[in-house]
Amino acid sequence: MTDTTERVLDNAPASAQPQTLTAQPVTFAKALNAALADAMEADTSVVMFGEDVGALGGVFRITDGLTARFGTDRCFDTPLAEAGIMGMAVGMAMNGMRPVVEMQFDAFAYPAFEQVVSHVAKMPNRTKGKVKLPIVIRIPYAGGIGGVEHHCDSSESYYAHTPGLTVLAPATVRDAYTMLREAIRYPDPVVFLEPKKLYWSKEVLDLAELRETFEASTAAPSIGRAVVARAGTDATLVAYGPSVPTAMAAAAAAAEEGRSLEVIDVRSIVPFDDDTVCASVRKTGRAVVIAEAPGFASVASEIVARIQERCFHSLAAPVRRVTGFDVPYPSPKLEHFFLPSVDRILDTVDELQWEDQA
Amino acid sequence: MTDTTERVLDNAPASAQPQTLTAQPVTFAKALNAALADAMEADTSVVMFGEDVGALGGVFRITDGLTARFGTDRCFDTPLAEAGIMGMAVGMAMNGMRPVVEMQFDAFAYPAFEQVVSHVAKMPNRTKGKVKLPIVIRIPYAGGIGGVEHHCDSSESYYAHTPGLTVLAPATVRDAYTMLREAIRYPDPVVFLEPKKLYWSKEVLDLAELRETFEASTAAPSIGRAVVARAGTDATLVAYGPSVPTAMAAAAAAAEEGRSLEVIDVRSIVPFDDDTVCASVRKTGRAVVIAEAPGFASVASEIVARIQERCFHSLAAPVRRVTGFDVPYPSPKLEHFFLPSVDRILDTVDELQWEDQA
Amino acid sequence: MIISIGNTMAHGATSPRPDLIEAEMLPSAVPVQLVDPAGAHTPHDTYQLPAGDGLLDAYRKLVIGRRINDQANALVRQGRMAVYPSSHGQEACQVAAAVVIDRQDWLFPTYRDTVAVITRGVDPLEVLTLLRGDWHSGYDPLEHRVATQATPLATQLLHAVGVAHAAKLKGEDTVVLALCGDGATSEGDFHEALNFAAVFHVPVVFLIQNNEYAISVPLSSQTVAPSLAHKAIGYGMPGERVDGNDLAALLSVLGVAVERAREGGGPSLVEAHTYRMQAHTNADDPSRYRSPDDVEKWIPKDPLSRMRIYLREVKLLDDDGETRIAAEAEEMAATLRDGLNTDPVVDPEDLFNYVFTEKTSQLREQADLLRGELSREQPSEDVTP
Amino acid sequence: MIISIGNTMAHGATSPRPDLIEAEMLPSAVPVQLVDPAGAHTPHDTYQLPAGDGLLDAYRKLVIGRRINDQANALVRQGRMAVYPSSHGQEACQVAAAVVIDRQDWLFPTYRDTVAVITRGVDPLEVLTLLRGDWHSGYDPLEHRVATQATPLATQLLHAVGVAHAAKLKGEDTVVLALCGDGATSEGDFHEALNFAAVFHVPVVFLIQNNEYAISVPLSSQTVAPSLAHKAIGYGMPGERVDGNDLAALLSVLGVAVERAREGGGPSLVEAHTYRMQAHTNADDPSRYRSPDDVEKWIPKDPLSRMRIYLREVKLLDDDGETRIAAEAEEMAATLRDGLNTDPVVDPEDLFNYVFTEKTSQLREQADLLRGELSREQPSEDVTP
Ligand SMILES: Cc1ncc(C[n+]2csc(CCOP(=O)(O)OP(=O)(O)O)c2C)c(N)n1
Ligand SMILES: Cc1ncc(C[n+]2csc(CCOP(=O)(O)OP(=O)(O)O)c2C)c(N)n1
Ligand SMILES: [Mg+2]
Ligand SMILES: [Mg+2]
Repeated sequence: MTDTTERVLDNAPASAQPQTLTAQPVTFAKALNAALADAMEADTSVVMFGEDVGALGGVFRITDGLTARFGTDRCFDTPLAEAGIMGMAVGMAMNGMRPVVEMQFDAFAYPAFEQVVSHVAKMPNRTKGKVKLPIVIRIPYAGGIGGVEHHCDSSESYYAHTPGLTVLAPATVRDAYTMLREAIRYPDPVVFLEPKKLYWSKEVLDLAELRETFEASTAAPSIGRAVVARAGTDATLVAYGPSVPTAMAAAAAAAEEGRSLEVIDVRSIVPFDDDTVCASVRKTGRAVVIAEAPGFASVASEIVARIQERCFHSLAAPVRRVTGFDVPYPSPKLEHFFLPSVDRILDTVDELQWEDQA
Repeated sequence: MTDTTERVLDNAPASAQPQTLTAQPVTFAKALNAALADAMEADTSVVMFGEDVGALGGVFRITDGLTARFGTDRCFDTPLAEAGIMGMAVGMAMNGMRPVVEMQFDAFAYPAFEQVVSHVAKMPNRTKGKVKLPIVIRIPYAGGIGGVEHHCDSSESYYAHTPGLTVLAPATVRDAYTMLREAIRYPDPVVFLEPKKLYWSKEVLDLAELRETFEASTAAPSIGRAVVARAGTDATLVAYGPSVPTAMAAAAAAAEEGRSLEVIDVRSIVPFDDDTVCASVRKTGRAVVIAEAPGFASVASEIVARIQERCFHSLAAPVRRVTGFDVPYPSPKLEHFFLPSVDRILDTVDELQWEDQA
Repeated sequence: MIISIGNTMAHGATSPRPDLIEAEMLPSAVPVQLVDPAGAHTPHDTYQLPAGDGLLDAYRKLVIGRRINDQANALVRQGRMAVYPSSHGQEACQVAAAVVIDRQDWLFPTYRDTVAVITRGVDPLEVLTLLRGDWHSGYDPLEHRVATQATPLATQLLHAVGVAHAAKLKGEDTVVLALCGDGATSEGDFHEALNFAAVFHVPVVFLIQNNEYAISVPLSSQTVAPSLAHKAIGYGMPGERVDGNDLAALLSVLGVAVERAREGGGPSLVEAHTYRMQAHTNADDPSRYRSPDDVEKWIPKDPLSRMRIYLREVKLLDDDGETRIAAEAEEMAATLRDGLNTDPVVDPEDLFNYVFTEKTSQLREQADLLRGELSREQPSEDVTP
Repeated sequence: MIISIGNTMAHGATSPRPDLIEAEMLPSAVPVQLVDPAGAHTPHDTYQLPAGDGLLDAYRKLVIGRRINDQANALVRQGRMAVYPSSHGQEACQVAAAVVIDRQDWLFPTYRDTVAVITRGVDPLEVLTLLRGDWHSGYDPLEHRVATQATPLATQLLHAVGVAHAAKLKGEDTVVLALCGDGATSEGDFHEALNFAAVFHVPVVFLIQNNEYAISVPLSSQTVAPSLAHKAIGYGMPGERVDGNDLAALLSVLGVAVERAREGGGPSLVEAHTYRMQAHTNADDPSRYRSPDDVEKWIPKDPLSRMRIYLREVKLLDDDGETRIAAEAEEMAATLRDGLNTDPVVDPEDLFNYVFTEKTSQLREQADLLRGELSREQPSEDVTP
């Protein structure tokens, strides 16, 4: 396989980027869009395809303008078939391209499950690394948007459980940009989970500067690295993707009540950053893991299991979870009962045995 | 929906069963075959279909003789398409049948994933119980048989994570019979995992007696109920399916070294029997969870998480896992390095901090 | 297309008259039409005009169907529904699908087939439960023999085959009419459903509403086949194409297909050529992918106007009749408005009530947790940031 | 089947000459044959016999292919391989698939296409790595432009389309030949692959080896289409059927299809009618589902014997030539025996080395665990009960 990094540095005329030059409010969606455009500009082997990603720019407009700018060879609509999209991506990657595919919603990636599990995840291993699959599978992810059935699933656990897949879930606008670019430059297949409800969240950012910083380095600083999103001392909230802002809000509310919560933004579900999570829990002695997916046999289960395996003697209370219930994702009028909420997190924190044991 | 139980009792002429009448060595495979035959005899709405289940009797011969005995309307081959099989099962269940389908191997159930997750699991909930789906999805499951790629996956975590699916994994010949019959009589969809490497294991049993006992009662005593497969006092081994015999062997070996291990056979992954597992761990204070699937975000993670949530103050050491590594299932020559082994279990038990802490 | 097709198809190398088999299964050269856009009857060799009273009744339903679409669109704009995929312009397909089948038959609709489901006789408010957002489906599929409206594309076609196969095994006199869009034909499940239907020789009529778009993707990016109906021969079933804005032709072609299925002639595939006149849903912005001109071309082909002209021409419809039908349509609109302007009462406990027949201990605990929260306080409206 | 097909297909209602388009895409009435089972040349309107030297060379490969099958079967019986899906009787398809493509082209084989992969020039022992059981694939797909042998049915057809589409975007002169079985045509991925190939107009030739069985399931339970090649028109590509035991016809029909693809004429579908003479794999018991009589009927149609007779008839082959070819086949058999009678050296650390380009900390820990175990003791042979 060609050296991507080199290619990236060779072909990136920064001036060609029709993009903001100073810090300004940028949405999560715009950051992803810019990341795609910059990646396609930097490396001609990057191609983007899926359902409605061309003229429409995707149902969430993440691919807006890419076809106009890069042509239909570089960003194009496919027939309506997810296994088809995924299988074609495998073949294109085998023949030197770096496909970025969009699954329209979580639940509509399921028809591609066999391709993802039996091929995308296994091909590099099967060929002892002779065939690499630098594919990025973008999935608008999770709920909280009032979507009808099948439009709000959280599917990270299926992918995280599958060896061979790198699974990322950004929670900030900055990470949306940087992590998507890392994912595209990465040599292995990445499932890139984009929290739908954060698409319209904003941060003040200079996208051009972000691009330059990213392109000046060859590292993948986010893959395998969690971050401390808020420092605290009394307990640790571990969250990722759509649950990070909820955790941050809970920490802010707890602070008003005099309790100092540390928030870890996992970002990279696979590989998982045990060090950052354990350092925090060893310090605080208490942890709550937060995720939107049903809790049973989930990524949240894994995080709980890992913490207790590794930080057992630091724990003052069992590690607790606030997750979606073990029920199908509810209809719009019911989803707020289902989603991890600030109150539910605070209740759970309250239960972490703060009093001396009898 | 009609009352199954009633139907079962109405139509079951016990004498019509061409089957063993006294206790004799019975294989796991034969017990499953007998369960299917008895269920089809007892309830004419039970139909069995899949790939090669007709004349061939299934690649593992679990459906041997069913077409000859019940005709091609009751047990039949389909075209080679797993989503097709699963989707057709949904429709047949909607129209009053109780389909039992065979997925030829774990990995070949993946093409049906969308049907399973988006329909089988959700239809009863979506219709507020107006449409029940009494479907049994039989999956020859897990490894240890020297199978080539794609023939040895352990897929229970995908299903267990999906709300709406009941997930069973028998480990004994007796349970193979009884649990399959329970599954077929159950009103909800069941993923029934048959450990491939146990197909040829034997127990001395009277199948006719088993049938009579089952048909005399309307209960589902295994669904949601774990069993203590071996009593012990020092630590608890929690296992299911193919890992149960390994756990039993480990407990036997430990006994020789003077350590008394209790073995819990989970049997029913969903619903999960917290009571039995927690009672054991509260008694022993130590636990190791054993499963063949890669450990990350798995059923094993869930069991660890649940135990530490519920038995935290009884635990003398962190709950540990012995699972498959987080790698694709290996080729035949390498699988014994991957599979949970007696030695690896005993090593892990040894690490459960038996000495006083410094 | 020859109407009666034998049960067993000759196979592979040994098929004696492949040309005959091909002639039986390939669709007609142009879509079947019986009433042209100007409202004139265009006679056809194979297909006859349906009887006048049936046609008039179907026209009545067409007018009501249009009103349902318009009213539902308005209710979405007013925020009374989460989403509405309109079938404006496709009402002839919707009505025909609902009326060509009998009470003992089944209908398998998609998210776009609200009008078909209501025309079939399901309570409109129960139908709109899904799109209003209070539950994933509001009616009893078994009572009405109407499946839940399917969102995952083409998946319902397999359910339709299953229902039909069960009916066949049980000796029921049941035909299943299964709907999908042009885009959905690209999915693997479409292929598997048609093949299963053909191999098991079950009474299913597959009706593709080819409205030329799958959200933004035009038919030309979906397939380069001569027509979607040309897929039928690859499964060994007859394929036919019909003007999807011609109610009379739809009733006739679908009627023949349903009749064939009922008589044991097996499945068939019908492609209806129509057009999605409005946005994919209210969330869509069609200006990004098609010009108003494209849409305008289809206005003269509207299914209502041509049928109205024809019926007036042949004196089946007069001013009185029109007034009566219009009133009925208004009544339906009022029902929708009244029903949807009332806030639905939802019970949070329902989250746990139907996942399994009996709650697991896990779900009991989770229900307790939620009940505890709710008893401590009214849930805040804005629980997520 | 007319050989040159334009890039753009007329669509739907407006297609001007559907009859012509249909004629272009429907397969010939009977499978193309150029040499009959008795070894006589049977002239054909459209397809010509390949040149003599090419035919002789292909025959040589046919004989070697048969020897590979026989030797591999023996090695399985001796326990030197985990499993072997024999292509005995299908060697003409195997050889034709490998020789009609050029070095810059790609082959996408299934588990049954070991002979095709070896014929393509991949090291036989590397090929058998998979079936011996020491790793999931033994050769470098990129070096040989031969994909890994696919087990999940029909999935590889989409990979083939992807490779072809990338080639097209990159302006490469590459044709992709993708293999699958008759059973695999029922899978959704088959449908999606053919449709993608047609819509993107990529240079893929799909070759179905219709050997009449999918394990135990006969073709008649798989499809009731007039032929599998009749599926092509539903995607808008030409379909053709060929005698799959006639090496000459295969070379000619596939040659035309590959040429069309190479010249920008897009994908096509070829169905080769052949027969699985042996069990599905060594693990199978065909007596449960077919009688020896059925198999016997195919013995006279053997691909080797007819080609041998023909080549001797036209004096391209004599005793000398036969001896030389037999010796070559024996040499191949010896290579297989020698290679497989040596136990492979496997490295347990390889479990962790290729999951990702760089080991995660999780995998490092797990590798450490295993390394620790192995350093403490030789792993017991019997680790599971
Ligand atoms: C499996 C799956 N993939 C994607 C979607 C998202 N989606 C909803 S409707 C639609 C377009 C469907 O087009 P078509 O089948 O032509 O039906 P139409 O909307 O035109 O009625 C898409 C892509 C889905 N619902 N299911
Ligand atoms: C998705 C999937 N389902 C099931 C299987 C199990 N299986 C292996 S080979 C086979 C039969 C395939 O038949 P066919 O496509 O005709 O190929 P042949 O074996 O005859 O060469 C089956 C069912 C599989 N490999 N993949
Ligand atoms: Mg459409
Ligand atoms: Mg076959």
